[in-house]
Amino acid sequence: MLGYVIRRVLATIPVMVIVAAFVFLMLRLSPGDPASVIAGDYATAEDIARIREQLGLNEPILVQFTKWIAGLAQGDLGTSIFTNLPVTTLIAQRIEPTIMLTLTTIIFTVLVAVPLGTIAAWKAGSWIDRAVMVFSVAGFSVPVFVLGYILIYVISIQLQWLPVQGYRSMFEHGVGPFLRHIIMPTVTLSVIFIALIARMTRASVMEVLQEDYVRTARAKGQSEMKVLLSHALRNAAVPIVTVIGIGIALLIGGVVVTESVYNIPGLGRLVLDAVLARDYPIIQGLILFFSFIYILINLVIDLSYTLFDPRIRY
Amino acid sequence: MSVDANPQVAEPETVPAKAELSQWAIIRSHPSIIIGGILLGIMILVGVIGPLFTADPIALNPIKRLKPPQGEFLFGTDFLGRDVFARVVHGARISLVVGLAVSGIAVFIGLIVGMISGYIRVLDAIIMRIMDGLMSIPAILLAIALISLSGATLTTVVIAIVVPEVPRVVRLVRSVVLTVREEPYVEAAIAAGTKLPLILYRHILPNTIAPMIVQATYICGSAMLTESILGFLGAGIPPEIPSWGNIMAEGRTYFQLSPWIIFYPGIALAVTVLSVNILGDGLRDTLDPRIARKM
Amino acid sequence: MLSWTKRKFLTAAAVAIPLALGSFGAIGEAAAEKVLRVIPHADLKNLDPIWTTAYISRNHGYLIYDTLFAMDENFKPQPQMVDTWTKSDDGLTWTFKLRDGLKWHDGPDVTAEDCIASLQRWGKRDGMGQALFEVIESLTAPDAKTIVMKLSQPYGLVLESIGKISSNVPFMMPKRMAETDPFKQIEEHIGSGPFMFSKKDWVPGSKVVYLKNPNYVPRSEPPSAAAGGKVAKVDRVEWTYFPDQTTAMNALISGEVDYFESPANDLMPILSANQDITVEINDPLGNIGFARFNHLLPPFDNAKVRRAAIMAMKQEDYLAGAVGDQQFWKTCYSVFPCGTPLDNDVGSDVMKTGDIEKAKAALADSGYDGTPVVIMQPTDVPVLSAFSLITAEKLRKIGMKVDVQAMDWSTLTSRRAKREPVSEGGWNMFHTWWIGADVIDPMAIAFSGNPAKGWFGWPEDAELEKARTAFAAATTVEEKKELGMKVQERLWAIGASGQLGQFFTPVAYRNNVKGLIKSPVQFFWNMSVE
Amino acid sequence: MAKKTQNQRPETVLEIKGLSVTLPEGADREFAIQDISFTVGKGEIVCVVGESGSGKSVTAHTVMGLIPRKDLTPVAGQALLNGEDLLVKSEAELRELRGERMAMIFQEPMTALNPVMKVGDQIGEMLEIHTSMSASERAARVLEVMADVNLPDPKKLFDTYPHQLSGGQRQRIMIAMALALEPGLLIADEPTTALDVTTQAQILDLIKDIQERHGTGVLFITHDFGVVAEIADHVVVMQHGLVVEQGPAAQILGKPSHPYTQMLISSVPSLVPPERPEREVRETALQVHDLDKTYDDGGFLKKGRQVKAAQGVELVIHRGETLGVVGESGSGKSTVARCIVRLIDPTGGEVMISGQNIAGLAENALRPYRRDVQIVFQDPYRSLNPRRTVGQSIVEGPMNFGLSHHEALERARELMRVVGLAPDALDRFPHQFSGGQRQRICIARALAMEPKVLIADEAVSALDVSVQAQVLQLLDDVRQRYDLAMLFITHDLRVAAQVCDRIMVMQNGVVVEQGLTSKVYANPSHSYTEALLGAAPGRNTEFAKLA
Repeated sequence: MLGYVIRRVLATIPVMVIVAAFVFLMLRLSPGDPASVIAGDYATAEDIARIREQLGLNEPILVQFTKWIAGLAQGDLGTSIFTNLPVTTLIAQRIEPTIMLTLTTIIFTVLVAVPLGTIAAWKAGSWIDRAVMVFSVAGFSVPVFVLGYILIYVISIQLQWLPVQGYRSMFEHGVGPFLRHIIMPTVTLSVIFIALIARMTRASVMEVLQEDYVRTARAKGQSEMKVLLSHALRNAAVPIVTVIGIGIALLIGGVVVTESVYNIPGLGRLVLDAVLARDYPIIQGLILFFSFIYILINLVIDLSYTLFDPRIRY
Repeated sequence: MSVDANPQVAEPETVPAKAELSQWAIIRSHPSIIIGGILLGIMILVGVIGPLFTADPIALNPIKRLKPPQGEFLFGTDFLGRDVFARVVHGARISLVVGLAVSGIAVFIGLIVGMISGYIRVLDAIIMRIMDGLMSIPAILLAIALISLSGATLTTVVIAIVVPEVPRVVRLVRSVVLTVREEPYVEAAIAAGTKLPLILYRHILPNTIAPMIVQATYICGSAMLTESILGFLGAGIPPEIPSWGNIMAEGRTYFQLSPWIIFYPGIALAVTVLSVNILGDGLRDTLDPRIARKM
Repeated sequence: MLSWTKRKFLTAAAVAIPLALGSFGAIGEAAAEKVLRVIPHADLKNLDPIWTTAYISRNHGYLIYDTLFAMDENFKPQPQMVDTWTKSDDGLTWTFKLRDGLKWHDGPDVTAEDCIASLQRWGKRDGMGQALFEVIESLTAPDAKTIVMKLSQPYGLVLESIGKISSNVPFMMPKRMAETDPFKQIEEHIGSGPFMFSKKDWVPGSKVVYLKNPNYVPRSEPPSAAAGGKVAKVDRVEWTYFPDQTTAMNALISGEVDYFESPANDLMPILSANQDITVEINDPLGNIGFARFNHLLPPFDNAKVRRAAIMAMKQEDYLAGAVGDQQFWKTCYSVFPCGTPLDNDVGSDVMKTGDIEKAKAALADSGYDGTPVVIMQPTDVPVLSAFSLITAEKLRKIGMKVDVQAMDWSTLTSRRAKREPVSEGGWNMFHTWWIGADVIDPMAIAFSGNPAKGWFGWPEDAELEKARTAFAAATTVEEKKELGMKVQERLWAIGASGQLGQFFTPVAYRNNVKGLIKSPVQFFWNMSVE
Repeated sequence: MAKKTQNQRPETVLEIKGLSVTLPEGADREFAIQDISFTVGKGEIVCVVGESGSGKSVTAHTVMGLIPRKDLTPVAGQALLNGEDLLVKSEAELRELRGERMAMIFQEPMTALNPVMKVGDQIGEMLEIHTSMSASERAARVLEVMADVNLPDPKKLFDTYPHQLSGGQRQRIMIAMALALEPGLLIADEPTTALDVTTQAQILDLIKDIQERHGTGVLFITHDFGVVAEIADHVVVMQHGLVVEQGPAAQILGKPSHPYTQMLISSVPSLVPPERPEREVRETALQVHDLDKTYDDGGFLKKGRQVKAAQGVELVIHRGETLGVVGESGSGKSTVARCIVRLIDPTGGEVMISGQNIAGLAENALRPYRRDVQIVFQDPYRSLNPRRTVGQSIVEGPMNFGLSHHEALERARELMRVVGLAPDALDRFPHQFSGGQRQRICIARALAMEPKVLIADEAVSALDVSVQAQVLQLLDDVRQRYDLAMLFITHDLRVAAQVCDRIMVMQNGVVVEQGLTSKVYANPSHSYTEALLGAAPGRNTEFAKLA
C-alpha cells in the first residue's frame, strides 16, 4: 500500500507542473497588468514602468517562471503585489472558512443524498423515484445565488432566525455561533451537490440490485431492508464515493458564489478579488493550491476504496 | 450421427422480419424525452424568432427605470430603464448558443482525444496525466481567470467553459472505447484485415455516440449555469450583449427592491436547464441502456 | 458588483464583524468595550497612502497618521500638528513649530526630522507636492520641534498643499519609514494619529481592525472636517468588506453592522424606510462625473468634434440613469464643484445645450470623417458602466460610429495609460468621477493642459497652462477667482472633457451612531456608539 | 448405478399442480409456463431438462417466489411444499420458508456471492435470519457445514472473500449456505454449467451424497443430458413452457416417446468417436512450432508476476482435416488460437501459413496473410457489430482485399445460401436474428475471405443442443466444400469426439497428449486425459439414436 501511495504522490508532481505552467502562461499572456492598477489615477507612464520594474514584471517570462518554481520548491508561493503579504499567510488566514463550509456541505449532502438515491432506486418507477429525480434535476437548474438571496430574505430578514452573513470560527467563538452562521451557506451550496449525488446513487444502487448476489440474499429469506443496506448499498459504495470526489471540483465553483453572497471571508473570494485586481502571485498560488487539494482528495478517495471493496488492493 | 435435413438441399431458412421497433415508438414510450424536447423546442423558438417581436433590449430610457412588471413592460424595467422582457428573450439566444457551443465543442474534442487515448495505449498515459491536470483546476476559477484576463467576448466565455468540461468527456469516451475494443466483432474486423482508422470509424465510433449524446445534454445544462455564475461574479459576457447570467448579475443590487430583474431570467434559465436535463435522462434510457447507465 | 458606485474602484480591506446582538455565546472581548463596526466603501488592499492614491488607503491613513495642517469645512487649511507658524515678509521663509504631546504609537516623540522626511517622500509622488517642491530651496530642522522651509520664489499654495484633504495626503511617518523609496511599499504602519493599526487582525479582503491610541493628545478646537480636535470615542473600529451590496444592506438592517459607508443609491428606498437607520449625505461636494476624450487620436483630436460630442450630453440623462433618485444628484455646469469658491458659469453653454439635433448639426460641420469611437466600459463599476452606455447611445444618435468595449476596471486603468493608436491597444473615450475635493481648484491634474505631465486624455493648451501656473502664484481671492474663470473658459473652449453633473453618495448608519463629521473624506474620530 | 425402483415414488416434498405463469405482453408467447405438473419426492433427484426459453428456470424461481411479480404472474395451479401452497403465501411467510424449508443454488458461482462480505459471514447470515443462535454457535455451525461440503481447511476459508476462491469452492459455499438449516427441498438451477468438467463431476457427486445423507428432495434444472444421465432419478422434459414428457431417467434416456425428446437426445453427440476412413495426407495448411505466450503484469515500479499462458505448443493441420484442441478453462487453448490469428502477439515460436512465418510480422506485412486464417467466436450476441447490417459485416473483409462492393455483395449472397439463410436478410441488423442464425452469419463472414484455415473457438458452446447439431453439420459441410483445414477448440469432449479427426489435449498451457481421436478416447496415455474423459457426465449411458 505504501509503495502505491508514494507512487501516486510522485505522479502528482508532473501534473502540478503542467497546471503551474498553464496558469502562469495564461496570466502573462493576457491584457491588463497590476502595475497600472497600483499606480492609480494620474500616474504617468514612467511611474507605471518603474512599478513594473520593481515588481519584476519586465523580466522575460521564462526567468519569472523559473524564479517562481524555485520559490515553489521551498513552499513559498510568492508575495501578493497589493498587500505585500506572502500568499501562504493569506491562504492560512482564510482557509478555515472554506474548508469548514466544504466539509459541512459534504457531510450534509451525503446524509441527505445517499438515502434519497437509495430509496429512489429501491422503489424505482414509483412516485418517490420520480419525485427524487425531478428534485435532482431541479437542483441542477437553479443558480446558487438566487437560492442564497431567497434564503436570506425569508429566514434572516423576515423570520430573523439566523444571522444574515459572516462566519464564526468554531474554535474562537464556540460551536453555537459557528452553526448559526454556517447553516444557510451549507444548504445553499448543497442543493446542486445533493442533486448530483442522489442521481448517481440511484444509478449505482439500481445496477447493483440486478446483481446475482442480491438474488441470493433474497433467496436466503433476507428482509428487503437488510438486502438494501448490507448487500446493495455496500457494493454501490465505490461508485458513490467516486462521484463525491468528482463533485468536489464542482463545489469549488459554488463556494466562490456562496462566500460572496453570505460574506464569508474564504479562499473563493480571495482568488476572485485577486483575479479582478490582477494580483498574479495570489491567482497562481491559489489555483495551484486548489488543484493540489483536489488531487489529494482523489488520492484519499482511491485509498478509501480498499475499505469498501476487499478486491481492491494496492 | 447425421441429421436428415442437409442445409444445402432444404429451402433456405427465411428470416422473419421481426418488427423493427421504430425509433419513434421508443421515444413515445419515454415521456421525459417528449417533455424535455418540447420545453427545449419552445426555448429555442424564443431564442431564434423571439427577438423579432420584442422592443430593443439595449435601448435605455433612464427616466422609466426600475418599473415593476405591468402594462407596457411585461417583465418590468432594469436600473437603466431597459425592458427586461426584451432582454430575457434576447438572453435566450446567448445562453442557448453558449450551452450548445460548449457541449458541441467539448464532445467533439473529447471524442477524438478519448478515442486516441482509449485505443493507442502508448499515448494513453500522457493524455491521462494532462487530463488530470486540467481536471484538477477548478472550472469556475479557470473560467474567471481566462475571461477577465483575455477580455469578455462570447468566444472566450465558451472556451473558458469548454476547457474544464473536455477532460470529463475524454474520460467517458476512453472507458467506452476500452470496453468496445475487447468486443469479438472488433477482433473479427482486425482478423479481416481492416485498417485502424476504419476500425475506429466503423466499429468504435458508432458505439460511443449514444453515451456522447447523453453527456452532451448534461454539459449543455451545466454550461448555461456556469455562464450565469460567471455573469454573477462579474467575469461573464459583456452586459451590452444580454444573457440571462448578466441580466441577473446587474439586477443583483436591486434584489429586494425590484426582484423581477433577477426573477424572470432565473426562471427562464431554470426551465431551459431543466428541459435539457430531462431530455438527457430520457435519451440515456432509450439510446443505450447498458453503457449509458454507467454514466 | 465587485466595487461600488461611490469611490473609484481601488484596492480595499474589510473587517470581520464581531458578534451581532441576537447571537448567544459572548465572545472573548469584554462586553463593555465600545466597537464601531463599519462596512468600508472598498477592500483595503495596501496600507501605504503615498504609494497609491486609493481613497481606501487614504481613509486608513487618516485613522493612524496625523498631518501638519488640515482643511476645515470651509476649505481653509488649519494647523493640526503645528502649534505656531510664521511667514517672512518676502514670503520666502516659513517656520513651523510642532505642538506638544505628539508621540509615535511605538513610544518616541515626533521630531522635525521625521516630518521633513515624510514631506520629501510625499513630494515625490503627489501632484501638488511636486509643484511645491519645485519652488522649495531647503527644508531644515534647527531643533527637534521646528521646521524651516526656504522657497526660491513666493508661492500661494504652501498651506493648501501641505494641508490638502485628499490623495495623496502628506501624512507624517517616522523617519525610518519615510525614507523608503516612494515606489516601494512601507513595511511598518506606525503613525501618531488617534488610532493604531492592529496588524495581527488584518485579513486582506475581509477584515481590518484599529485600536484607540490611549496617549493621543487631541487639539482643543471642535472638529471641522479634517481640522480641529481628533478625539477617538470608541475603543475599536472594525472594517468588514462586503463584496455583495444586498448582503451588506441586510447586515445593517439586522444590526450586525453599525455604519455602511457607501450603499448603492438604489438601496436608499429600503434603508430610509427603516426607522432605526439614518441616511444622510456626508460629503457636501459630492462627486463630479467626467466623460474623458483622448485628445491624441482621431476623431477627438479635433476640438470641434469634442465640443459636438459634449453638446449631445444631457446631464439629467446620465444622473437619472446611473445614480437614479433625484434626491442624490443635481446638474452643475461649472468645472469646479457647485458650491465651492471657484464655481462659475463662464463658457459652460456648450455643456448646457444637451440637444441631439444641435449636436448632430455641430458634428456635421466639424469635418468628422466617420472613424469609430472606442469607449472603454468598466462592467464591474455600475455607475461608470451606465455612463458609458448612455454616451454610446447619444453619440450613435448624432451620427458617430461607436464601439463599446467591455472590460473590468483593472484592464481600463492599464489601457488608458497607453498613448498608442486604437489598433495597438489605444482608446478614444472613458468615463470616471472625481470627488469634489480633488477638483476644487485649477491645480487639479484633471484640468492640466500639458500632455507630457497631464491626466490621461492629454489635452494641450498653452493658455490653459499659463492660467494654471498664474493661479498657483496668485495670493488674493479676487485674483484666484479671475484665474479660475480663465481656466474654465479655456477648458470649455478646447472641450477638454464632458462634465456629467454632481452626484452624492449617502452614508447609512444605525441610530445609535453619533458624531459623524461632515466632509468629502470619511473620518472615524469623534464617532461614538451608544 | 442402481437407482430407486421405477414405480414406487418416495413421499412427496414438492408437488406442482397445473401451474401457469404469464409473460408480460409484447413477449413472443402468452405463457412462460403452462399447466405444469410434477412432484419431487424426499431423497429423490428430479431433473427438469429443456432448451433455453423452455421455462425450466421460471418454474424453479416461481416455487422460490423470486420472480418479478409485475412481469411474470402465476395465474393458475398450485406449488405445494409439504402440502402448503407457496403461491398464496405472503412475502413475509415466503421469506420464513426460504432457507428453512426450501433453498436454492444458482448457475454463476462467480457472481452469486456478495464480493464485499466474508464467505463465513454469508453462510452465517442464513442462520442469523432464521435462528436465534449466538454468534459463536453460528460460527461453529458454519464450520461444521463447510466441512460437510468437503471444503479444505474451513477455519482459513471462513475469513476469505469470494474473489479469493475457485469456481468449484464458491459453489460448495453456496451449497453449504443452502443446507445450513437442512431444508426439505433443494432447488439447483444449472449449478454446474459454468464449471469445468472435472469440478462439475465433484459438485454432482457432492449433491448426490448430501441428498442421500440428508434425504433432501432435489429439483435439478439443466440443459445438459450428460448431467441428467449422471444423477437424475426422475426426468421432466420441457419445451416452450409445456411438459412434453416425464418419467424415470432410464426410460426417458433409453426409449423416449415424444418426438421432441427423441430429437433432443439424438442431438447429444456420443462420447464414442466414429471410425473414420484413413485420410491420405494432404499438404500442410498450418504449422505451429514451439509457440510461447507469457503475460507479465509488471507495472511502472512493480515487478510483475509472470503467467505462462502457452508453452512450446507444436501442431500441424493438413487441408481438409479437423484438429481438435480440448482442455479446461485456463488451459491455454484460446491463447493458441488467438496467437495464430495474431489477435495477440506470441512471445516466441513460429506460425507457418502458406510457407510464411507470421508470428513476428508487423501489421502491414501481416495483412496479406490475415485472409488465410479466419476465426469464429463463441458468443453470437457480441460477434456482430449491433449498429451495422449483417451484409456490411460480411462484405467488410473481402473489400479490404480489393473486391468491389458489387462483387463482395454477390459473394455474400452466395455464402448466405451456403449457410442456409435467405440472401435478402443481408440488410437486416444482428438483433433480428437468433443465436444459431448469427453463428451461421459469422461462418459466412469467415468464408467470405476464402481462408485456408478456419478456427472455431468454442463456436457452438453457447448454443442449445439442437441448434448446436445443425451448426456442427454446417461446419463439416463447408470444410469439405472449401477443402479447409479446421482448428476446433472446445471444452465439450462429446462434441470433440464427433467432429475432430485428430485431438490435442492441453493443460496449463502445455500440450499433454495428441493423436487420432478414436485412439486417444479409447485408451488415453496421459493421466489428465484419463481424468477428463472419466469426468465427462453420462459417459456410460447409451443415448437412444434415431434410426
